[in-house]
Amino acid sequence: MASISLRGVEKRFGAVEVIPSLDLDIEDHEFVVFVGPSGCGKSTLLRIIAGLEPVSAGELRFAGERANEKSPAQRNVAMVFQDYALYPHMTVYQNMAFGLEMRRMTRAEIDERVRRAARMLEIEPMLGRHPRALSGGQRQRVAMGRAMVRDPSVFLFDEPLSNLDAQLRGQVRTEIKALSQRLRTTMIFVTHDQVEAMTMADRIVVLQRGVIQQVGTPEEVYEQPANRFVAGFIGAPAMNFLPVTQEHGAVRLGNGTALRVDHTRSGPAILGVRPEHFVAAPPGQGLAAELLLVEPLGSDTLVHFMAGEVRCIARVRPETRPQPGQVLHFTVQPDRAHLFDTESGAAMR
Amino acid sequence: MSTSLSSRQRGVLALLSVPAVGFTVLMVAFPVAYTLWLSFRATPLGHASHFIGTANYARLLHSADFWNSIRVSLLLYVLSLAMELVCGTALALLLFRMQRMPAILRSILISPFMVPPVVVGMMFLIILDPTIGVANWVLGWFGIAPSAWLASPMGVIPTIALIDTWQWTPFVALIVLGGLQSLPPSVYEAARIDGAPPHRVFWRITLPLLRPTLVTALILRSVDLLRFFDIIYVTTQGGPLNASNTLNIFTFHIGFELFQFGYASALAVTLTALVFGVVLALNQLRRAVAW
Amino acid sequence: MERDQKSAAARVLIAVLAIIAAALILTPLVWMVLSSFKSSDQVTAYPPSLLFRPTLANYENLARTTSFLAYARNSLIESGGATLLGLLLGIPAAYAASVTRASWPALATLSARMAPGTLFLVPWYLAFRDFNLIGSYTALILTQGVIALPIVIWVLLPVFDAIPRSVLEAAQVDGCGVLRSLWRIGLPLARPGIVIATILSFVFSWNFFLFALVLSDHSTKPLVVAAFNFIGEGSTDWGGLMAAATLITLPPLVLAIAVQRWLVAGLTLGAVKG
Amino acid sequence: MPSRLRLTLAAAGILAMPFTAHAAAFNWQQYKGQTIHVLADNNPVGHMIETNRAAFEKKTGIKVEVDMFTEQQMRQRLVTVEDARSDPVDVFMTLPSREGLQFAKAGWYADLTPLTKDVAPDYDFAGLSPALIAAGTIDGHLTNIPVNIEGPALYYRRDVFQKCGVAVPKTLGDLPAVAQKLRACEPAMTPFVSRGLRDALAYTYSVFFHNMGGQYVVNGKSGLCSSAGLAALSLYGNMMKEYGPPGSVNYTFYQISALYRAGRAAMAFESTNELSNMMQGGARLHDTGITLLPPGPGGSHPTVIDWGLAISTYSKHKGAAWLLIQYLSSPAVQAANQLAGIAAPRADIASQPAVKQWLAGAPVRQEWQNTLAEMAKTGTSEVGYPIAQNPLSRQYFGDAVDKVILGAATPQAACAAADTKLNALIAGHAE
Repeated sequence: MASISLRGVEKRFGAVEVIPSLDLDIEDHEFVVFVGPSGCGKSTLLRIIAGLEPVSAGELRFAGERANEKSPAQRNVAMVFQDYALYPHMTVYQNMAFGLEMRRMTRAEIDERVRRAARMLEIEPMLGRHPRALSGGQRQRVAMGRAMVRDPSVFLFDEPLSNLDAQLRGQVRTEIKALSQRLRTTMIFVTHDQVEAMTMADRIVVLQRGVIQQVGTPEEVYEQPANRFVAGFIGAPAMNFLPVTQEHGAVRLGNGTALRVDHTRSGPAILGVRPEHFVAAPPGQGLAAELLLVEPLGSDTLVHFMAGEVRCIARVRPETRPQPGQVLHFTVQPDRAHLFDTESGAAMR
Repeated sequence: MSTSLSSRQRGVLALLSVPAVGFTVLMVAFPVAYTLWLSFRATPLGHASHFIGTANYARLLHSADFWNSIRVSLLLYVLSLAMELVCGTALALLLFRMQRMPAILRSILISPFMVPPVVVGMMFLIILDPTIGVANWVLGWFGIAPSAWLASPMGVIPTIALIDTWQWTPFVALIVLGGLQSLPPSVYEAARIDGAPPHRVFWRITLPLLRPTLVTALILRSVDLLRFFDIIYVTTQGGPLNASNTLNIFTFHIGFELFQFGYASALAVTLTALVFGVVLALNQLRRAVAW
Repeated sequence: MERDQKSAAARVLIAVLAIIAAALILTPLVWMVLSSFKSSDQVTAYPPSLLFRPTLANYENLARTTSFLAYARNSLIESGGATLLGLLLGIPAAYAASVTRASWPALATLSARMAPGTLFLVPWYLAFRDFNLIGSYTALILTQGVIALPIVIWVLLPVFDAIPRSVLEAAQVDGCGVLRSLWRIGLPLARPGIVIATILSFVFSWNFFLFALVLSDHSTKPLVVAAFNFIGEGSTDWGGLMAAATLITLPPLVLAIAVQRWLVAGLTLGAVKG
Repeated sequence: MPSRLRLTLAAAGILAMPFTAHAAAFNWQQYKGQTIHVLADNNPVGHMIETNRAAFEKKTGIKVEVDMFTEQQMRQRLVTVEDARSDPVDVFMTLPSREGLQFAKAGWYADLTPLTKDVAPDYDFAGLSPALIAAGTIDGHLTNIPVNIEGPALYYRRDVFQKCGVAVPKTLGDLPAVAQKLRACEPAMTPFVSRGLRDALAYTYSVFFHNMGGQYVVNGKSGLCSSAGLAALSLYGNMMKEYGPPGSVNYTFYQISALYRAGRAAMAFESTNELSNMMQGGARLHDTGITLLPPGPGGSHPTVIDWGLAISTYSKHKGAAWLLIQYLSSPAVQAANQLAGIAAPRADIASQPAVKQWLAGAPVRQEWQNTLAEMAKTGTSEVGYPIAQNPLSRQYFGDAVDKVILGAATPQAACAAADTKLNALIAGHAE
């Protein structure tokens, strides 16, 4: 129902520039996740889209129409806040009905919508309660319900899962994803958790210091990170970064070890290897790694070792039952290795 | 947070303050300007006043009575304020803890400030009379020697501070109670689960969270205490020997007993400036403790 | 087990503290009320007469010689009007000051309480005379409103501050403008604070006599000014004064009792913070 | 005001009827329909106005509204209104001994001289105390009409004096010795009490000062520290310090009357106005004697002052206002006042039958009346310095007295400090 486009959007708080200048297009029905470390401007960006935060410069368009001056209500957005921001003095029903009331909807229609949403979210029995009588998860649902009943053109989520325990978080994540597929509304979701981003997003927008680092599908940002920041931020455990010198078809580590990788040029670079892209090699070949720490995860095992000055993590098959102190040898999958410019951090292709 | 408002919202919010500020300015500007004007003039009673420059201010700066009144005002201010804040917070906690106390009892516990201050003064004049007062009579049961209370130059300020504390502790308590009731109970619960003993919860959690409310109490009491008047006016009129002659009492004497309106205006302006300065400083505190 | 003992001990301690506090607070009040049932010579008798034959003479005298009800009505109109005025102007101002974090409006309204009350007497008298308002309820409500307004604002500031911003933003997203958020969200959430502000500003203007002293006339004189009728050379009527004081104290007390139920704790914000 | 007193007053109102009946020639109704506002001090005189209001309204068709306040409040309201040259006050009570010169200089008093020519035949203007009329005439203008006389008198306990075998002191110098004996014989009792509150004590201190032979202004200089002045200061200070109640430095009529009424003081030097207050409850009615303060080296100069009724310069109802003043100061009303303990500033009142009967009701009343008569004859209304800044002069020497009472300074030092300020004040250097 609404595509959103940002052109040259800037945001300053006094002298502090939070968002320098930003362009972004979000398609109708798209589920977009803004991700980045805290303080990267992702929440500010969301609040700009919501209309809670005026822009310092630039233009904001909803469905092609300039929206800078529009209030949140006029933009027809709904938002789920990090702390849910339920109205404490209203019952669940009243909380959900409030926004509709503001739109002068008839009682009957309000009732119908509230009940429908409550049914969908399985919070019907709680309609008469006040927020203080609800558990965290229930409050979260009410917050979603409050957003849903409005039938908004854009759904905004500001880290809505951060107050939930891990198990519940996974469950709600799935629910939101399912909801988005059912409602087919544009959704923007802000999180600092890259797992949430990866699992839910149609497209991920990675932000750092107010600047978009990369926009792409989860696969794209994972497999083809645009720069060292994205590469390091997406994926857990994080990508390993090793300073190397490029030679033809190989890179040489500081200690002289040479590793074969594709796409090399010449000169210094940063080699980026995800833990799962280390490949066990026969003794004497590749990188000799004396294990410092072994973390069995069940499905696979993480091993920590030093490669020169850099601490690395590799993912190995659990059957190998590595032990600390043991020396393993690794090479990297040549086609999965990433090379980044030492200065700019940009991916070298 | 303030920068997050749109210009339209800012406009509406600014409009919300306009009636209050406008009303105050309308009411206060003329009297203050008038007093300021008068403070530079000599005002022979019943005759036209004339400009005398800063002579009234020079006079107060050279007046021992003025400096004495500043000292007395500040002493009384600090003493009363400290007692009222401590007792008021304690009373508020008590009321807060005893939620099920009947409304009537709660109301009576906060009622001293509902008694007109002049009556309070008259009442304590008799209760604290060294010879026929109940206070010494009761203290006598416990073998405590009679005290001169309001009649001792040394004791008068503490005594007045005590009376004022009796009257205004409930006021502070009520404000603090309001603050306590808007604190999230989950914080206490969290702290209790963390195993903090009650007094630690108070010092580490409750009190810091109460700071904005305490600053409100502080400011509201400060403006009144620095202008201390009623009880002294009724009981000692500034005596004995000027020992309770606060700046406001002194100003009143000059103005409405001696009818020296020019000089009294200079004193009133000075007192206003003093209160204003203290309030500005306390307001910085308000900003500093906002959470 | 140990925990139970501990909390029992704490409860006893609190009860003891409560009793001491109550005794300290109540003693002078009891003295006042008892004195109102004594004759003047009994009030100042020594040793104090604890056992005495109570007399209603002071109250009868009050009813007979003073237009007590008329003064009470004046006080109600003036303090009630001033409180309403204070709430009407003060609530929006406090809300705005809290949301914008700009404190100068709050400071500005406090200015009337920074100056000694006597500073206002002559200028106000001159001004109200020019508007032909001396002795009018209007003049008294306006001047007492100056007293009530800053109390409302300053009591409500921290209360509004305690409302999470996100709740107000949620209302904004739901389609509320500033005014409607104030009305639908701010007001209900600040209710305990508003109750307290109401009590405080009512009591303040109820007991403030200085402005009424020169601005009221015969027909608009409030109770507290009338109370001075009991004090004077050769005529200090201690019993009458205490009876008047008791009666003057009653209306604010009744108000406080009446609004207590709106003061219930933990009403609201706990649910949304943290 | 005790209800008994009010009843007496009402009865007196009826008594007063015959006096006014044959005054038909004078047109009391000439200002019918007007309303006048009276600003009154809350003391027996003020109450007297209130009591007589209804009868006056009926007689004249003038509506009277009385606003009564404590003295300081009254002055606060008055000065606000007068300073604004405003007219909500037509008639106000005034203390000529304190503020007469000051208010006259400010031009707040309307001149009553022409009005006194137009009176009812039975008014007897000449019967009003000539001394008070003279004192109230400033620069040829009659500023007020006296409606009472009063002064500090020595209330003492006959029974205690008898028990302790002491007599009323013959001279001021005997006072400490008498107090000493009373202390020895009745240790639980305060031997002597008088005013100690700085701004109130001029009234009582002036009698000590004058009786010692002091004069406030001698040849344009302050006489506070003359040898007579120092003697007065020492005596007053020491009496209060040694024989007064603890805390006497704050004492004014509130505490003094309460203390005496409660039977806790053997002697109280306080206003004659306090009679009904001191007698309230009846405990003191039959064991109290009243007399003047004993004479000193300078003779006997009791303080005698009056409350007067004045018309505001800015009043728009001067005619009606004068009718009220005339009525309240008429022989008939003043005779009635006397029965309520308000001493009339008319010498011949005491000879009226109703007054005689009242005086015979209790010995203390007759003594009170005698004391007042003596005051009227020999008294002076010089309470503090006879200058426009009289109120400030009272503060200055009040300070000195308090220092002595508290032992904070020797009489010499306390006096010297006050004298410097007083001389400056007399010279007009201070505003």
